[in-house]
Amino acid sequence: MKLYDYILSPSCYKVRLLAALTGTQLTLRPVDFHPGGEHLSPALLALNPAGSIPILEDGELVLTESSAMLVYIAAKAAPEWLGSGDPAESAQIQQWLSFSHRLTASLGGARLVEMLLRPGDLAALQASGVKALRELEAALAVQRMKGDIFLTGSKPTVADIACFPYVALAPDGSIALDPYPSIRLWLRAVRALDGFIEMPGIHRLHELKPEPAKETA
Amino acid sequence: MSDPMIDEWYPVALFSKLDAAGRDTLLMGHPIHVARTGSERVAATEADGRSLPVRIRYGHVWTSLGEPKKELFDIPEADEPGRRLVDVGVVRVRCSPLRAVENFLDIAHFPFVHTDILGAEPHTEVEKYDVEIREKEDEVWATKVKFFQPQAAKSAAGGITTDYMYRVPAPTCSVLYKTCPPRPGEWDVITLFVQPLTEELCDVWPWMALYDDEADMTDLIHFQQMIFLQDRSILENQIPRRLPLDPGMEIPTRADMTSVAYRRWLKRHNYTYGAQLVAQ
Amino acid sequence: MFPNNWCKWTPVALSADVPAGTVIPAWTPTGDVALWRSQSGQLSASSDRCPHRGMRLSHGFVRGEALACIYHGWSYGRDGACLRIPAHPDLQPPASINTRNQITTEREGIVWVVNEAQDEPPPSFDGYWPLRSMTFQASIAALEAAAGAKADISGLIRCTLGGETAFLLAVTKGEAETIVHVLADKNASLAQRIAISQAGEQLRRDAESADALEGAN
Amino acid sequence: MGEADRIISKERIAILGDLGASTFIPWIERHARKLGLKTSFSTIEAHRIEMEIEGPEALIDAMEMGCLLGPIDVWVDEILRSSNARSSISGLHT
Repeated sequence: MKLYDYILSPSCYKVRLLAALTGTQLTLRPVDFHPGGEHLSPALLALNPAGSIPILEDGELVLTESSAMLVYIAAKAAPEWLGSGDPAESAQIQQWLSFSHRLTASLGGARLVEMLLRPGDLAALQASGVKALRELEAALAVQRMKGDIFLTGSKPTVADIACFPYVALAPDGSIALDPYPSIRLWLRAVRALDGFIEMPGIHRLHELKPEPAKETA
Repeated sequence: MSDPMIDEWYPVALFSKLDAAGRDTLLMGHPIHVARTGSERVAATEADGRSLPVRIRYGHVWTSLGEPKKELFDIPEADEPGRRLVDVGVVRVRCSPLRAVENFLDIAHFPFVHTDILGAEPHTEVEKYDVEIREKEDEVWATKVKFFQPQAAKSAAGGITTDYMYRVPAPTCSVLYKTCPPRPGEWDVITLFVQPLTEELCDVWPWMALYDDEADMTDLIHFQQMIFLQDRSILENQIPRRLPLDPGMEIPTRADMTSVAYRRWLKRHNYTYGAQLVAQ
Repeated sequence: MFPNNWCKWTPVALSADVPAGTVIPAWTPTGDVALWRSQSGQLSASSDRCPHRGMRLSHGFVRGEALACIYHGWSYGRDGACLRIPAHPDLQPPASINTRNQITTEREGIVWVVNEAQDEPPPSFDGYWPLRSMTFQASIAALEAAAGAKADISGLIRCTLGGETAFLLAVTKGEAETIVHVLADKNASLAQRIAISQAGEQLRRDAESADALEGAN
Repeated sequence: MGEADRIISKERIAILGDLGASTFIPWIERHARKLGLKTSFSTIEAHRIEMEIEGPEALIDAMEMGCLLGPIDVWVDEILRSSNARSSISGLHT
């Protein structure tokens, strides 16, 4: 599978992250999104007329929406990431995948304005971002009351991966995560998963490694 | 007393990305407009129409609100044949422009912020190195800096001890020279050009002049963007936002020698835009 | 509301939001703190600023019984004393390099912090179930108006949320910001707790729009 | 060098520069306290301060770093240490 990728794109990172968590091999094709604007080049527009990245190619198949890529990778390599198949759970996963697009538009929009100087109404993007975070926090608080840590249960699914990056990077758009205790624990649970990989802006959980022993002279 | 930083040159645009429509931006709190007026010509103007001096160097457009007493600093390596010049692009950071430079001069954070790339535990020790203020050039230099790195550059395959030299030729610019894995004996040049928007907000324009014939240009850009973006959350969460010129609330150690020299140089020149003068 | 004339302690978080091996940001009237719980379960409230170069310690990590700064890895023990400076691995740092910790204690699932020793412990809310902490962009007056109740002598606002009895521990962070720890009755069922949590969202909307209306007048 | 960080040493330190501000001595004492170092002053003049410092070398280095910058109303030209003839980052005479 070939991923048209940008190191600073949370949407591209979703795909890299799930691939890492499921042991899926990806061939990365870096796209000069910033400053080059290569995603709007004729070659990439031919692949994806929307002019967005990521783009995932697998043989004849071309996918241009990150949620679809997550579903594809999970279905191929690790179906447990699609949940148990219970109808309510499947629907909830779909709901969070849709919700993740609101995170992209709001938190991701604020991040593009604040960090990469793209045009946009920062205050409006931040306000809709806070609204989405509050919704997520409320849902995760209920999950914790039920004894679960992930969005749809005790195990992570593509829903968690779809929502994780833009939430973790909300501070890039000057939206503080301080007021959200349940979001914080959920982010940590995702970061602690076996095989987790980072992207710039998300630091290593150094606590998972023991303190290095003092070298004796 | 007016801040002598007003007479310095600052990067305000990437030349290759600047068109006739140009861009509106801020320089030390003043709105300015920068636009291309010809194939090799650029105009920079203040809001009242006053035109500002312009230089086009190192991939960027430079201007000044004051009257620069010195020409824009020289990077001789930029003209060496065989180097690949890399425009990394701009990243905005909510911090003092001086803090952005200070962080660039720091190696002790590599294992914790650039984990498994520029550093890794247990290789955290900062060995003694030399720092001086070169009087003739009026620049800060740190030399004989060594640090163990798991993946020092895009072209580095495994862990090596990397040699560094740091240079501060202007209050918001730094030039880093580091071991060049494909060409032993040569130095890769990585710069950090910082545009002070306000005292607590800056646009950072990294730029590179590398000996690397192999790597894809986009890979080189992504590598440097990755490194800088790992620093951004640090820079936005240091207290206070401005760079303290009095370390009374801090504890610099020998590993912070370049930081101390940089701050001393700022203090000596009264370069205080973005600085906090009294420790609080 | 807290702190007040008779209680200098501030309720800063719920115990459940700071599990072992984690650090979170918290607010007290005498400054921001990095609230952290060691691997063995001990809580500490360090000043949220590394004495070395000013990085917020709440961005750091907990290893064993120490809190480390994410910037340069300087680590601090439960008494605030510096334990390790990784750039100088052989140096035994002096205890005088210190994060100036506040005093912290837990009672019935609520974490309290105070900056100097008190004769009185913080109040006990035995018989209550701490549900979640929320940040309101609203004044305490707007909160009381939305809740339809004022704080009683113990500092607790008793009100009805989602048809259930709820208790609010309110902390005034600023003129227009209030931190609210929502408690339920200890015997509340899961469904009742979820109802209160969800209704907390409406309470926040009411309080925030009340403040917005006042601002418009 | 790792060894030196563990050894307690006693050094004479001379600070040279424009040191007249009354803020400096209390500043030095405060900074030394923060580093857990013992200091005793033998000379306090407008352009020269001399003191004896006792502690691990890495902390005396840290003391040197702090004092080189110092409070804003003081300018330190250089710091001489008995262990090495002159500080490695001094030498700014303008």
